[in-house]
Amino acid sequence: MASDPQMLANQRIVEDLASRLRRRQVVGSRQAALETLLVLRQVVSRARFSNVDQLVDVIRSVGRRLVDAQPKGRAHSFLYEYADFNHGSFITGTSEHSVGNTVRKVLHHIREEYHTATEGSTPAPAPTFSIAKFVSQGQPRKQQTVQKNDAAKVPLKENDPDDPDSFARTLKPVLMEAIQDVFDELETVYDNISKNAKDHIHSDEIILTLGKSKTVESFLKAAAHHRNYTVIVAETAPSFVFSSFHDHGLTRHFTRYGGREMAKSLSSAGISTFLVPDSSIYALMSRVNKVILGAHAILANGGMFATSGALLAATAARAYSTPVVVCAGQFKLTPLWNLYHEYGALDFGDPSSVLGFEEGDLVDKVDVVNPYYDYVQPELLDAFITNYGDHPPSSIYRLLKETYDDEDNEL
Amino acid sequence: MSEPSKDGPPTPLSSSQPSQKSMTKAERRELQERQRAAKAAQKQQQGQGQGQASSSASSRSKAQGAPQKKSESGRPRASSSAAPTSSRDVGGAARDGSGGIDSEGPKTRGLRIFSHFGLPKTSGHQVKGDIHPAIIRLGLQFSEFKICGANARCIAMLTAFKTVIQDYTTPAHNTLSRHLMTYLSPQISHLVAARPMSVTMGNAIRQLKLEISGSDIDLPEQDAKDALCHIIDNYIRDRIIIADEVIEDLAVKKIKDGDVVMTYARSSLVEKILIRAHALNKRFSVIVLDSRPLLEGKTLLRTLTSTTPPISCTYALLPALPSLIKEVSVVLVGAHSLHTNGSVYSRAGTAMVAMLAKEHSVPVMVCCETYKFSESIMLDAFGKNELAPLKFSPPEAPKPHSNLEVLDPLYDSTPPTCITAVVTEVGLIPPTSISSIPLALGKTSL
Amino acid sequence: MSDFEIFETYQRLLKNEELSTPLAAILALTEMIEQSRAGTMFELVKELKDGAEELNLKSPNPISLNAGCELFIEFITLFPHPSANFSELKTELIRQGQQYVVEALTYRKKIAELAFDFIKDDSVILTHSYSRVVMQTLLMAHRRKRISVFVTEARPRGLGIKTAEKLRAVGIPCSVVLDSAVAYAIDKVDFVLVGSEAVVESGGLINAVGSNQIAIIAKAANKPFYALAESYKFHRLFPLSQYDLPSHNPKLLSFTQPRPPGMSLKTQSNNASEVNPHQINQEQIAQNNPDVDYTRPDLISLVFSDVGSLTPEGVSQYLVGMFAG
Amino acid sequence: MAPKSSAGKEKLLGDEDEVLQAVILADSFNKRFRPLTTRKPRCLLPICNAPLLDWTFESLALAGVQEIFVICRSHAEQVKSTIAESRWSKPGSGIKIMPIMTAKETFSPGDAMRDIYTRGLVTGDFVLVMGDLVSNVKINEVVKAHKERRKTNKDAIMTMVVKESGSRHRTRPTGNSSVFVIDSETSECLHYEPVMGYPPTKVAGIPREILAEHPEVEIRNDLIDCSIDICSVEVPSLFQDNFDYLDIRRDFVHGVLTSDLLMKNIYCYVAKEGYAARVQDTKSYQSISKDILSRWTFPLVPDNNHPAGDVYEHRRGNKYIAKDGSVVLARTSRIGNNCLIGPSTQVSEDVQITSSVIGRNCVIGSGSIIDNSYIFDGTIIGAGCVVEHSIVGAGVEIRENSRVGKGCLVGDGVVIGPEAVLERFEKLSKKRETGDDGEQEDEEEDVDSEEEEIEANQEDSIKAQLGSDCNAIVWPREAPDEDEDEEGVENYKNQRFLRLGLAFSTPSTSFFFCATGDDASDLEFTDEGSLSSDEDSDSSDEDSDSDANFTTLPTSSATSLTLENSTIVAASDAVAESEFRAEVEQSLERAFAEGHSVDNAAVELKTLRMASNVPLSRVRESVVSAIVEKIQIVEGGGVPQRQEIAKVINRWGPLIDKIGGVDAVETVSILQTHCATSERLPLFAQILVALYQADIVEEVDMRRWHALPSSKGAGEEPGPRRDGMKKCWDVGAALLEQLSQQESDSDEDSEGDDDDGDDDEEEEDEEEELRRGPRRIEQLSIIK
Repeated sequence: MASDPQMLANQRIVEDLASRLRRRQVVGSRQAALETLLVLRQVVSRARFSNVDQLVDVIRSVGRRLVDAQPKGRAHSFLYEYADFNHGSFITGTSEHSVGNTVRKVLHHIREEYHTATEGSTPAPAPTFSIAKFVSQGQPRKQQTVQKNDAAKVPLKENDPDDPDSFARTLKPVLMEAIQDVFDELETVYDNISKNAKDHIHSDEIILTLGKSKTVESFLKAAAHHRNYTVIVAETAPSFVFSSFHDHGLTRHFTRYGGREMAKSLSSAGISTFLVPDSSIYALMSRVNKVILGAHAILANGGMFATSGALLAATAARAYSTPVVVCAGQFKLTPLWNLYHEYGALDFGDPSSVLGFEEGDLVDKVDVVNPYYDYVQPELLDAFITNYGDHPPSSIYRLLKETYDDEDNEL
Repeated sequence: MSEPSKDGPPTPLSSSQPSQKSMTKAERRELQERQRAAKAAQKQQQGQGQGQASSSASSRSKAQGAPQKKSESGRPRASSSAAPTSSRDVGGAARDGSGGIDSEGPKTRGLRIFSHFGLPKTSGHQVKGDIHPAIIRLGLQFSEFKICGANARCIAMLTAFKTVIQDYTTPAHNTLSRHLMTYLSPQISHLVAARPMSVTMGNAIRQLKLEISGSDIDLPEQDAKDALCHIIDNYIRDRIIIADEVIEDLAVKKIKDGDVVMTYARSSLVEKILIRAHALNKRFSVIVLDSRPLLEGKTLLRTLTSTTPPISCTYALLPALPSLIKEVSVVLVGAHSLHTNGSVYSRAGTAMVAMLAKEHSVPVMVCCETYKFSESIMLDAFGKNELAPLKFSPPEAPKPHSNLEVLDPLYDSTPPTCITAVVTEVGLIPPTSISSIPLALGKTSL
Repeated sequence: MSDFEIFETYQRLLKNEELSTPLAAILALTEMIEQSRAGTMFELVKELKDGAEELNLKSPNPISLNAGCELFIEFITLFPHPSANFSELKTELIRQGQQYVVEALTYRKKIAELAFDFIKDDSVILTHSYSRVVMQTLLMAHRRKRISVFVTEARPRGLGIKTAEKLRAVGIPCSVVLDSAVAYAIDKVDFVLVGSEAVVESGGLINAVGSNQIAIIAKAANKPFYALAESYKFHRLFPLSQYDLPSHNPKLLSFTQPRPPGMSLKTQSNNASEVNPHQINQEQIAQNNPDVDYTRPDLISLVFSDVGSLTPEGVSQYLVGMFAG
Repeated sequence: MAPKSSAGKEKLLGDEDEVLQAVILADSFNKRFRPLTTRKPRCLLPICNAPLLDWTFESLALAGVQEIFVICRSHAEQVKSTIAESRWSKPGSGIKIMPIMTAKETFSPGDAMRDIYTRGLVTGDFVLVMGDLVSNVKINEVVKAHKERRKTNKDAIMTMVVKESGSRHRTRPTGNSSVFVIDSETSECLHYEPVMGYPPTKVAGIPREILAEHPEVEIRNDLIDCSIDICSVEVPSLFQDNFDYLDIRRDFVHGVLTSDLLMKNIYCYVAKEGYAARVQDTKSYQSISKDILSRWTFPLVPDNNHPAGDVYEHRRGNKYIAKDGSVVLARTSRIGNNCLIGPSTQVSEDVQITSSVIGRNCVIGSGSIIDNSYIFDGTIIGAGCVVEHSIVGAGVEIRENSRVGKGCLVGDGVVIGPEAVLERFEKLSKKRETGDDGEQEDEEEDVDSEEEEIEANQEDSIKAQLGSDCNAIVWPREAPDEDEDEEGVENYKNQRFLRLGLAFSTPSTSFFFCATGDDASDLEFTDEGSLSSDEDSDSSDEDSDSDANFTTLPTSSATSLTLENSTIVAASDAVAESEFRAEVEQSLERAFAEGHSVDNAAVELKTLRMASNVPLSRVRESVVSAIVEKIQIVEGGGVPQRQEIAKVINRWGPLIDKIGGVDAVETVSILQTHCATSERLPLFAQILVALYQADIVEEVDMRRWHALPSSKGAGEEPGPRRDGMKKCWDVGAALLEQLSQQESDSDEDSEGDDDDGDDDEEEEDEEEELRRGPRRIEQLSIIK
């Protein structure tokens, strides 16, 4: 297999992305998603398969490799035998969840395309019916699930021995389209999120936001076209902000206080902006009408990972019962739970942005903690504004079911 | 509360002004100034060609023109502080300026909300009336944040007053008990101009007034002065020094082996408590949380780690709090002042620490001498707050311009619900019952 | 069919440690089908319903058992039956039933696998009463992680002690907590893990009495509260309150009238046996108290089931899918 | 690789137009890690459970390097094979790694560089790092900067990456740090001064010209030298040209900066972001492990991007536990903060592990205590053992109830105990079975011979301590003799500062600036001396406390102008100087004895001067004095004496001018000062005459000399010395009298005039140490 130059090529590009993920050279969930998609596209275009399962396996293996690149993405290996029953339970301080999500999404699309393609061509085999299935039919989108499972069981017409590639040939163009769709979604995500910003922000409102989230940024700017309002930006130390993605993060300039970047860009867009230190969030909250946050990943229970500081803001907001709104593209939907319900991310950065390396004597005596993300429980959130409509935290679960296939939750 | 800065060089000029009225006056001044600045900005509207910089610049000159006119004095400054100060004024003016830019609605309103924070203090502000050199020095130390923290400021002030009193001579046809206060008031207002008065100072001053007015007319002047100084000494000793010791004893009892103590920023009192606990070889570790603008935590960190053996410390910025709170066994924080409704006015950020601690049912102990009690109700820290001077905002932070304003509030108020106990020299008490302590109300004479 | 005694069958089946009540019920029903002489689907379903009813009446705590019956009967009614001869259909149904039970026996393992990830090394777990699936989960966790367990005594039946003994046997550090001491212990606990009698449509949980208060305490201390439930315990039921449970009857928590001392001890009230009217003994209390209570969904962090780890919303979605769908 | 794929790669990688090359010197060229490195090259020692080399690779990969040459010498085969097996040689690693086996007789980085040159490995600017680098600095940005600079200035041959750290940073090599003098604007490195723990470097000398030429300089003692150098192609060739360059810093950099011939400049890049440090000794091994565990190297941390590819779970308090679930932690075991536990390691009951690293497949017996120690793979530690501040090699077995004291190094495969007791700083290695001699690589012969000799002199007394079934040999506490004469960093005493187990801020690097060279300074000197002597008793704990009393060299960021001045005033390195004197004398001795030609002697002196950076005047001093001393004092003086003098002067006089730069005036004053104190005082006149006759000294010079105030002994405190000076001066006066009588008055005047003219420029050089200070300060204050 590996001898095949195509495979080798695939392996290489996958490895390349993997190592760049591991080195944190791919920056921002969207960026990661895009790159993953690029890789998948090439993989699919090169892959040789004679039935859908082979293809799925190829893609899964790629996905697994990429997710593995971020070690925290995986839990103990011996669980995987149950993957298909396992509706996702691992979390993760993985640097980028969007990688896994993208793969899942693509898999989902591929299956759909496959089914539409095979509609009629292969008579849907008689549905075997058992109580177990009956139970699991409780899930939405059962029809596909059923068919697919069977498809998996009965040997497919396509893989006929004399011309194994025929299947691939017929299916590939469709698949490419499918991937392209995902691509387009990512391309347009910001616009779609901000398209009805004006319905969420009203004149004279005071909005509090944290750090630098591209999504929130575009959202607020969009709102500014129709509304006159004020934004308070908390600096959110020491959050990283990668203001340039050039040569794939190799040169990454980060400022230690994301909020500053945000404030600059918002004010330059003509929004009256106040930059405040994190410490003053509580003091100012009593005057804030709405807290708008970006998400790093939206979790299956409707909670989310967001830049550290989000939890403080959200809790403070609750103290003044100020609504908390989250702007995030659906590629951030992650069919995973926050294990341990523990402190937000298990992802900790380097201390240098908290306590300078040059503070020589302190460095040796003091432990420095610098988490990237907070875990924000669903109870603290009021709404998610996504590129496909607005959702309450409670319906995220269903959303996930619709977006991904259950057996992909564990790649 | 905050007398806006009408600045010039610290060259003694003579136009005294009672502190009592300063409040209202301050506001009137600001109002005028805002209108002036707004006009300036509108002028900019016409000649919009050249960008923000010039606009804010000129509006700055206007804004500062105002105070100058009021206080006829040149502009040379203590060069050290000049740079930050002036640029800060830009902010101040620009804030109003942008108010002008679109006079209709939100921005002006958004701005007006914060306007009462008052223009930030500029250092080396103008001296009105004959101010005692000791006070002038103190004023500088205050405005430069050389002396910072409720206790430190109060003690510094009282000691300064001692010298003032000693150097004071009652004019003819006047009695010390009557005149001394009128002599002190400009001194006080000078300090207030340097930096808004802390509750502690207020209380101390009230006591002092009481004593002065109460001082015996027949007493020979020198004796009377000595008496006052003695009283001041006692005040410092009883209400602060001793009080602190008592509080240390009480608080240390609550730190047990294996505890993880979390504190925020730096309170002199908390620092002492931790050191003491360490001296009693309690095996505990400390988590120091910190945040801009002042980043006082690092100072604390140094003190704690310079002990032998160093106290094991963890250092993190405020946003990391959720990751740490789980393992904390007690939160110790200091306070700036304590209010009738039990809310604690303290370094900005304290409220959130307390809030999250409550979430995770971690006890929160506020260490605070009774003389920090203020007989007012504080609902949120928004109404009454103070801004850190711009010199504390790091170089890489964006410079304020018409749309962007940088606010560094110094305080916030923690609602009583988030506070488990207040450790005072009269014992551990729930925050709400502070008002029932006679000592706090200053019922007892010094 | 009168010769077939479903309840006995049920009892017999329950002898098997592994078999939980819903499964036992399902098996019982399958046997019933074998016995049944019903000629049409309609009759069959009718018989089964009766059988279920009988079980329901005879067994002390029918809730989970109902869940089983409900599932099976619903399944049968929904079962697509081409008008082939009926006996074939019956055998098919029987096969289905038995097959499912066999399959269902693996569910605990799956659930344990799921829950395993949520148990971090060195964690302290509070569990309530005795539950097979909880046991299995803990045992599995113990193999890889250092866990310690608090078990509530779970009056009146005191099953907590059984749990404690079993855990000690395999060397899991474990201590029994009075039901009344949960609030005291909760701060030491990392999360709560309970089994279930049934999971209802609201996403709420029905479990041995005490679960509710534990959940409330956990919420107050904001510790996660996890419930483990095999999917056959999903029960189409929407209790509005504790007293809306089928298990509730007016006798529970009734106030015994204080009688003037002089009056004769002979009354047919439930404390007949007692010598001194004012003395109260355990079983008397037990009788006067419920066996199960209902835990509101908003108190539950997650429900682990063989179909995945679900939010309470998720559970109700399944139920709706099954019965309303 | 398939062309298509490479295309795809291009797209993804977004490569820079040219490939970025790196050269790794994978050999330590020293023995600091013996005996751990007897059977394994240092670069393969694990740190945080991954071979150093892998960390280095990853660091480079992080910086976008695409082609790496690994220069390996000792155990080259091992290195080669490991690289071959590593994931780096798999497709998709995106990096090309080529091991280069260099000759066995490559004994220094310098040689390695020459080798690079001869092989012509590098094509363009390349990154030069050591095989023990751990870094997350974005080197590619440094390279950019370097290239930019090259565009304008062809002579910018090298950029050194240095990392700002406190002067007391744990990661700062105590015994082997350096002072950088950097131009604030251009960040050109103007001067480099190595700093040693022993003999303790007390003063840093900065050539005055630097301050003259550069308005603003930073003199920094707070920089960690990451030894990441961006070199341009010339660099290797430079090594080729100067055969005597051994160390890259002490010789090459120093050489390039000081040499007046090759006009090259070297720049510094003070890394603000990122982390970089070298595991160059056991001490930095410890501190870097700590830095890794406390995530300074992020994203290069065990739980995210572990070079060996293991997956670790990161827990609060920076505890890293292998994640594959193979680790067995007994319930009662206590893992402290900053610990790393490798896969399938077992930790039994009641074990306490604090800030240590445990390798793979280790077993820690119940009740043992592991503190600040680093235990490699597959080691078994019995019950009730105590291991502190030590490094324990792979496959070691420490039987129960043994105790390993601070700073011990236990080589691979050693077995000690039970009840073994290791003193502090003990070094053990495994007895060699006769069997493995065969597969010993030949290049290790020296090693083996050394081992043998060590084995030979094992006292049984020690062996007794090591427990019954011990297979170890104990290395001598005092370094073998040959190390003694290793001057510089490698000397044994200095090594002690580079050892694990020392409290990290030893006062050895304490500096002070003598205020304008008065006696106070000497006081300080002795003071320092006493200190360093008390260090000789390895009392690490005391050290840490005692350092309070010493001022460390301030960083120029904090340095006020006056301080900088005082630095220059301090510009005389007592130690180096005395050493140098001694050497000059020796070499001259030889020259005299073996009757070298003057030229040869001169060459020898030149090189000496190059080696230890001393001003020309020093050399002259020593030469003159040496020659003077050479002259035998003939009883009764008179003719025979004069002949004697003439003989010596004629034979050796020319040497004075051959040592580089003729400066007769100085010669005379030196002669004077020398005679003033030596018993050859009476000979002064005659020697002077002899010099005059040998045309080494012209009359003019003598006049100039005579005109000097200092010659009169001005500024000398009264005493024999002063009297001597005076005498000489009088003699000189007399001499001049005679000469002048033979001269016409007119031209004398004229000369007199231009003398005065010249005086001003030359005075600088002629000034004595003591008078320098104030004068320079003036000068500097003018500049500022």
